[in-house]
Amino acid sequence: MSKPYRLSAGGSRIDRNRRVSFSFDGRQLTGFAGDTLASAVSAAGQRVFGRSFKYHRPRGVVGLGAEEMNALVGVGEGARHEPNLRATQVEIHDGLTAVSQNRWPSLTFDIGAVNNTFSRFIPGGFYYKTFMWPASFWKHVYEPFIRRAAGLGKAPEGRDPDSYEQIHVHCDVLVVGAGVAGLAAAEAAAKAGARVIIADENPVFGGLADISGGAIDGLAQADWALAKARTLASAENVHVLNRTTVVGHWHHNFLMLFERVADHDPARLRTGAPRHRLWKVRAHQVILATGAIERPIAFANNDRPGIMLASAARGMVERYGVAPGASGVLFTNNDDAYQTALVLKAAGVAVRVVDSRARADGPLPAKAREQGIPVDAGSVISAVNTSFGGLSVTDVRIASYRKGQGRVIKETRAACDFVAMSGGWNPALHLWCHNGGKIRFDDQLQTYRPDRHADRITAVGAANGSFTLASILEEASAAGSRLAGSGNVHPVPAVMQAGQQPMEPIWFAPATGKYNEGNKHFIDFQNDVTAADLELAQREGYESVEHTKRYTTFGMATDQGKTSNLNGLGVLSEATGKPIPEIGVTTFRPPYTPFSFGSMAGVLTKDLFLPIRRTAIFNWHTAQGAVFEPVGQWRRAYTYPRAGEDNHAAIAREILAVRNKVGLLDASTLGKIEIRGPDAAEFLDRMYTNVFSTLKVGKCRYGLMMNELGFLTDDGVTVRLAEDHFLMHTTSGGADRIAAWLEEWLQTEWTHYRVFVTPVTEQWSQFAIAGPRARDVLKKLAPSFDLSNEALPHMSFVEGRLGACPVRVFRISFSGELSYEVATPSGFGLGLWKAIIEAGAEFGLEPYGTEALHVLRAEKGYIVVGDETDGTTTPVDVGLDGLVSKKKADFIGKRSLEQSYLKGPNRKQLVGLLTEDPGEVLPDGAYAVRQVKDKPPMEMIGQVTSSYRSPTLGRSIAMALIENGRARMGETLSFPLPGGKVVRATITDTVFYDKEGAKLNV
Amino acid sequence: MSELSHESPLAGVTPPPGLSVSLREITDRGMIDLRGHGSDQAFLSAVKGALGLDLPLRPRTSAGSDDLRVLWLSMDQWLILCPRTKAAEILAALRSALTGVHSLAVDVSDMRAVIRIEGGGCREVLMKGTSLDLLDAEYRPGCCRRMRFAEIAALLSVVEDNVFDVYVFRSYARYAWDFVCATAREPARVRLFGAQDAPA
Amino acid sequence: MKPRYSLFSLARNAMNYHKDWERAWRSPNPKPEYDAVIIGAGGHGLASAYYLAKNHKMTNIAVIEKGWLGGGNTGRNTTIIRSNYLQDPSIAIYELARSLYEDLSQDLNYNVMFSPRGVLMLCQTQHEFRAFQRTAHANRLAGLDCRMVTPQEVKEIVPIVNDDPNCRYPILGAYYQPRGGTGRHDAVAWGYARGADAMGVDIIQNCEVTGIQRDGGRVTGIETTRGVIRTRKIGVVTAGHVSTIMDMAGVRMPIESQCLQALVSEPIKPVIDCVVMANTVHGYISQSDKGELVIGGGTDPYNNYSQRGSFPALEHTVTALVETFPIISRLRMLRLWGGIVDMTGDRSPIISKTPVEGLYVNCGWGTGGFKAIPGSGWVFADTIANDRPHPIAEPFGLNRFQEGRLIDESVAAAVAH
Amino acid sequence: MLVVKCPVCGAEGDETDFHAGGQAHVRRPASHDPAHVSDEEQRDYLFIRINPKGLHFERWRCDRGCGKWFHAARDTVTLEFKAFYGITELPPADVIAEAKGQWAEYFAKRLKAEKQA
Ligand SMILES: Cc1cc2nc3c(=O)[nH]c(=O)nc-3n(C[C@H](O)[C@H](O)[C@H](O)COP(=O)(O)OP(=O)(O)OC[C@H]3O[C@@H](n4cnc5c(N)ncnc54)[C@H](O)[C@@H]3O)c2cc1C
Ligand SMILES: NC(=O)c1ccc[n+]([C@@H]2O[C@H](COP(=O)([O-])OP(=O)(O)OC[C@H]3O[C@@H](n4cnc5c(N)ncnc54)[C@H](O)[C@@H]3O)[C@@H](O)[C@H]2O)c1
Ligand SMILES: Cc1cc2nc3c(=O)[nH]c(=O)nc-3n(C[C@H](O)[C@H](O)[C@H](O)COP(=O)(O)O)c2cc1C
Ligand SMILES: [Zn+2]
Repeated sequence: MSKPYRLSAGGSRIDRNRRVSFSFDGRQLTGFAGDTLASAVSAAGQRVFGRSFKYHRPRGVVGLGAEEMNALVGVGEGARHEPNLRATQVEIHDGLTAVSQNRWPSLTFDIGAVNNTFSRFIPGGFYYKTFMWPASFWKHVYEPFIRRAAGLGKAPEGRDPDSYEQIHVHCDVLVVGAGVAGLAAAEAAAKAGARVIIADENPVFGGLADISGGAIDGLAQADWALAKARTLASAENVHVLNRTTVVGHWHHNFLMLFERVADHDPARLRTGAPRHRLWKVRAHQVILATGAIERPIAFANNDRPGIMLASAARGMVERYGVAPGASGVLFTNNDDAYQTALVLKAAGVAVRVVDSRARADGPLPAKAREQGIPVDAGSVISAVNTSFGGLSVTDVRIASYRKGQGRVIKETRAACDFVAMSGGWNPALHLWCHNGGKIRFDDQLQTYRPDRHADRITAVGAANGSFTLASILEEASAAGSRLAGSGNVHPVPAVMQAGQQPMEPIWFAPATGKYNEGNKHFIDFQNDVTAADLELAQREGYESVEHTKRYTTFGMATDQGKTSNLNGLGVLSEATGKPIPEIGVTTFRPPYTPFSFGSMAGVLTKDLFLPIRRTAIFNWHTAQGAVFEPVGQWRRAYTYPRAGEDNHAAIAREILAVRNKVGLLDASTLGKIEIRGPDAAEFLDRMYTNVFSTLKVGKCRYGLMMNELGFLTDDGVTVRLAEDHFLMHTTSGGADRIAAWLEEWLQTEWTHYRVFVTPVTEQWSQFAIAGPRARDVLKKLAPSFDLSNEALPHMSFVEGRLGACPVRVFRISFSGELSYEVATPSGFGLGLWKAIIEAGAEFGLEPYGTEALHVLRAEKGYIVVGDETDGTTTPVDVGLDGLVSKKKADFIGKRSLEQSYLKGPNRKQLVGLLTEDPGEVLPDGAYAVRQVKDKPPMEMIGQVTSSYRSPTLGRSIAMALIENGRARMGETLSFPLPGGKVVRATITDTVFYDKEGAKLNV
Repeated sequence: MSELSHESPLAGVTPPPGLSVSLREITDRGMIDLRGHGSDQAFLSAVKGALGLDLPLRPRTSAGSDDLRVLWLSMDQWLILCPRTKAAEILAALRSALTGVHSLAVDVSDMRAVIRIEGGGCREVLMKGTSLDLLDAEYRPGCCRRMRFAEIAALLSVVEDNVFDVYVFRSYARYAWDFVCATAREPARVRLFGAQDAPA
Repeated sequence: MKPRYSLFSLARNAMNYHKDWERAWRSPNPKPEYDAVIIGAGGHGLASAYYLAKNHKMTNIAVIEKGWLGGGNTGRNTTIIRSNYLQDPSIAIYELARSLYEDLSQDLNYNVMFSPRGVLMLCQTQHEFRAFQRTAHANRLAGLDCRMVTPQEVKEIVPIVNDDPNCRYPILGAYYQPRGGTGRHDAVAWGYARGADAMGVDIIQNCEVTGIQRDGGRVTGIETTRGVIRTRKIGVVTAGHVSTIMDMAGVRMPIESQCLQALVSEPIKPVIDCVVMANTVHGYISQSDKGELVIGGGTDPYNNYSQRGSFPALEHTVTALVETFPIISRLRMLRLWGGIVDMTGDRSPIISKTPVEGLYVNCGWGTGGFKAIPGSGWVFADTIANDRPHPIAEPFGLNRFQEGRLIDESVAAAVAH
Repeated sequence: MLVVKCPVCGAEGDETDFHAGGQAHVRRPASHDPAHVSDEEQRDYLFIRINPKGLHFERWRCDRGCGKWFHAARDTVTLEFKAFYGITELPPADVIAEAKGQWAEYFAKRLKAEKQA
């Protein structure tokens, strides 16, 4: 059934001396270096590349490049598999493995093809009308079936072994597309001195130059293009990028370029080159020279394998030396496509032309006739016949046609094994429209062209609807010079090209049979949307083109309607009697063609995915086998289990060490901010809820911060270093936020305050030495200052040295024990840390982690912002009314505390909880209910905010926010847990340990 | 405590083989964060008295010599670079000169890591992490500016034509280092503009 | 009454090459006066009209739409449906909506493809884990069918998830609502439109409201690009454009309009059979019945009416998802788009009477209102018909901003999609 | 992807190097008259925002440059910036002249107040 189609000569892209072996669906094949998968497989005589989305019809290659919608394949194996690639863009290399998609069990025999038989019952939008009974069947029967049938290719298996990256570049002029228009524009811009980037999605520059005839400056178009590509590549101010698709255009001339660095070259990939690179380009000016895309013609069964675009047929022959078949019919409505007939003829392939125009007598048709090519003007293809299963074309019917004619009158049969079609050309407007460019309908070209754009972007060449070489080169050169800021227009090269007669649109070719019923005129091939589907959507009231699109899925396939959009509008126009511009267009959205998620992640995966912040002690923690906990971007030691110990045991041990001996905590992550200026104290009075202007030099004070809504956002200890100088501590998570917050108020509201703020968090390593023996440990380190309770009482501060190490010591406590926080410049951090460990050994010092810290503070009833508070909690709610100044006229959040709901009745208030069973630990977040019922719903009156097993007290403790909690001391609450268990707990004070604070002042 | 060991943020970290640029940590740099108003003559002359040089007032510039360089950070903020051993002395001099002048000077020598990147192509390597146009003439030696680098904040200083220092907060040092190592791999080398092979 | 859709009607029409299908909705000209007018034919507006007609027998009403019905955020969202919110008022409205979704196809005789495939909200930090635990307790006591699941169960439900315990944000567990899921967004709008139209509601497309007429403190009509329409009840349901409409009535709103984007991959065979939300890293993902991965993230941080967003927010999302589902690295983005979402000060919706008599507003659904459509329409219709807030709507009144009675869901570390 | 330009230090760059800070010219009532702020005033301050389709005035911070806050005038439909100006300043007169609706009212009131003062 298949025969080889490689021609004995020709093929500008291939190197016949370099054979390449690859496989397709397990079949070993050889092609030549330079072949695409499409050309190499076609050369081997294979027509069918895949099955369509809905009807599972066999499909072959239609296009030449990015517009391909049928021949989608999966390439590579296992974790390197990539689905849905266009065979027309896959460059073959030795060892490449490709598979067809959406077929089972095989390409030629596919069970899903029954859908085609039933296609009459499943028109556009059918699923909205059925699959509703019984209701549960949707989830369990219908939907799984639909999902399995849909979906095209398969996902890879496993983690991607390849790498990706990104780069930012700025340029004066970005030229998109390196056809003759792009090359001419880039050259003119470069000559004018601009920094130019020119990118093209293809491996080779030149666009369609090589298959478009004509000459420039006495050279064949392709040779001219090659010469220009060389000049540009060697220029100092130009960067050329091939295999690079400009995928999107965003505000302010930001564009994204998707470079396939090594897909085509496994050897390069093996060296470690990134597979893809995403270029983020900020261009002062953009020149769109993206060319045009040929459109198919809607005739019955126009989707059969072997039916392709005229440009694709001639590209096959000229670029790859592959004949699309043994004999073909060219169906056109324009002169340009006659070049395909001429090329085929020259390659020895029999061809005849069917032209829907009443007359075809321009120079190209004339030449065709001269060459003996039969031309049927005023005709259309009215039927396509195939071999069994629709796998290949056997013949077509040709019917006479007059413009607007709805049904077939006279037919003849023509044997052929392929069809080339051309319904005219559509400028590639995608990038023009991504960012709001306006377009207008051109009656002569019967297509949309660029109109106005708010950004600095200009379309030239075929992208601008200019199809003659003279006009392309003229506007491209002019744009290049002008946009590079040069007054001199670069000389426009001289051209030679055959003239062309105007095309005539044909949106729907009448077919054999009554009213064309049952015939499929495909508009969107990949999604199996036919002209009848579009008409049905209209009849059912889905009139807006956007409704039609969504109801039928027309234009929503992986080609995003590159070949179908305009044909669809043509059909809609004929169905409604409205001119095309009144139909409207759907929105063009990025990307131009799909690009990899891997490239969007770039190198930011694995260890580089979101930074991890490390304290100076990080490696020590790791070496000790610490379990880590993420706190913001920090990794903090959670606990240090010893051999044979689980986390619980380790945490209990650490807590008891602090309570009975001494512990050491890496608290370096705490935010630290220096604040200085004559108005510093007053400024702090505004930022904190409590008063700081009364703080004595050398003393520390705990402060609360609210946001303007009156909710707690941060807390910490601030020390007054001098009359006009403070050092503020914030929570670890709040450090950057609070520093920015202070700056913001200074810069935007209280601009008259003379205050400077400098965050110094990372300058300091800071450790808490806590426990009854803390002073002993410090003493051993030879402090340069007096450590006695009198000289350095609770909530005071001293600066000096521990041995040789410069330190700041804060006598503050978050554990309720005698405690010093010692800060030293981070470079000394590890040294000091080790010294403390060493000095502490004889006192039983143990490092403790964040979980022990949390239990210790809970035993003391200290809140953690973010645990006891949740963004809707006020200082009053957590019982810290005492820290909300009544005297200060204004501070942040003060006014909101007056809002009725915030001071209303029934606020949830922070209380302690003791479970009836001391061994029972309430789950975090458990809710108390007003009344326990057999089943939900039950009315909730508050929730547990922190809950721990306290090794100190030998029982569980918890804190909770409970409706009117403070008025309910002694009341017992019920917490219904999953599985029906109800835990009962009694409301108490929040301080469970050392209520008098005796341990602090020793 | 016996002796005073000081450890830099990237102590023990070495660049992997096969990089297209050379990479090292600079560890002996003292840094002082200075705040004051660029419009305050008293401030400016006090600083000049203490440092012996004029603060750079133009955005994104620096002043001074190898030994003592001041980087502009904002209209009211500078970063003074000096040998680490001199930082305390300079800070003391500054503070005493600035007595009575609204200002804030803090020793931040241990707050940041400094990564030096040098060699042809180092601009391209950096441009994989920042959206700044490092090919612009502004980025000549002496220029400095804050930037977003990969996912973090950084300070960039152009030392010589192909020599850049990247300052990042200490806790991010490893991340920044690893990021540069990932983007500076030889097989990923990019050379922007200039002669290339023609896309044949 | 319209002919019903069924397998039988499909077969019968197939015989005739589908030439005889009825229109799903009419394309009427506006009448000079209606008993009530809904502005905005998104899901919420259409559902409101449907329930006004169905539950309150108000059929002389119109829905006015400046473009094509369903073309706003209803036509561009990632279709996540769930009700496992933290705060009581939120649970009430979202669960009402979710339960209505269960039978919506049958009620509307239009397959909206409600697919309760389960919603999995990953816990990737201890903090998030604790927050979801709290939500789980609250939801259980409110009667929702939700539960915490272990990392092993996560792996069973979504085999492609990155279960490396040493990855940057290892999965510590997840909060799971098995009867959450997705729906076919367009079909929800179309089904309500068809249902409302069948009861006589006029849906007037391509008709932009340009003014609101008042007589003293009450509304008397609207001005549109197709003329003046008299009415004494107006429901404003215009999402991202609510500020502009309410300005016309002199009511200032606690709303900012921002761009939220979403994207789809190329279609592939099924790989993920539930909705996964990874809030720590700001990404969520599901797979549509057609096979595309549907992906969304956070909003751009500034006001925007252009339906086109910037790239960083999306890129951040995709990076996070590549890390969470490594196999997607080699899949490709097919299309991205933006919608203009209406963000309130506390990120919860507004369903409210207003200081102007006869003027009602339903907005502020922001990044998460698709799931609420049936419930919101239900209670808003009731509010309009009876001129007093439906009990479920009551907490969502405008007065809450004055009283400080915010409904802040962000406290549960959950985002509101 | 907006290009933002800081009027303080002149740095120009990607929106990711800046921080968007919401509507400009929001007056904090408590700073002026802490004792007499009505519930409505407080609500307006905290929640009510001018949300125009068209010319808008907003706050930005030069996050990765000089760290300063500043003002910008931007069209929310075209996303074009019309002006950048200081954090304590009013927009240039020609931009004020383009303001519509609530913004026009706001500037009219403010200019009048400034004239009287
Ligand atoms: C990208 C994205 C993802 C989302 N993901 C989810 C999700 O997963 N789950 C979820 O629950 N929600 C999600 N949402 C939110 C959800 O889409 C919205 O909350 C919901 O669709 C809002 O519906 P609506 O009917 O209020 O508004 P819309 O659907 O926007 O309808 C408002 C209508 O008002 C019309 N209108 C505006 N001005 C006028 C005028 N002057 N005259 C007449 N008509 C006018 C508009 O044209 C529009 O049709 C997402 C949103 C977006 C943008
Ligand atoms: N007379 C006609 O009807 C007619 C019709 C079609 C083509 N032509 C011929 O077509 C050519 C038109 O020249 P041209 O330069 O305007 O167009 P072109 O089609 O030759 O070149 C455009 C190039 O841009 C590339 N491209 C498109 N979108 C891109 C993107 N987003 N990113 C990267 N690359 C992208 C294309 O792959 C192509 O290589 C001439 O050679 C002309 O003779 C003539
Ligand atoms: C859940 C969902 C799935 C989608 N799937 C596809 C798709 O498969 N192909 C496609 O082209 N667009 C798809 N879209 C995007 C739409 O084409 C469109 O971009 C979106 O509805 C916004 O409209 P607009 O781009 O016209 O502004 C999908 C949208 C949604 C909400
Ligand atoms: Zn600046």
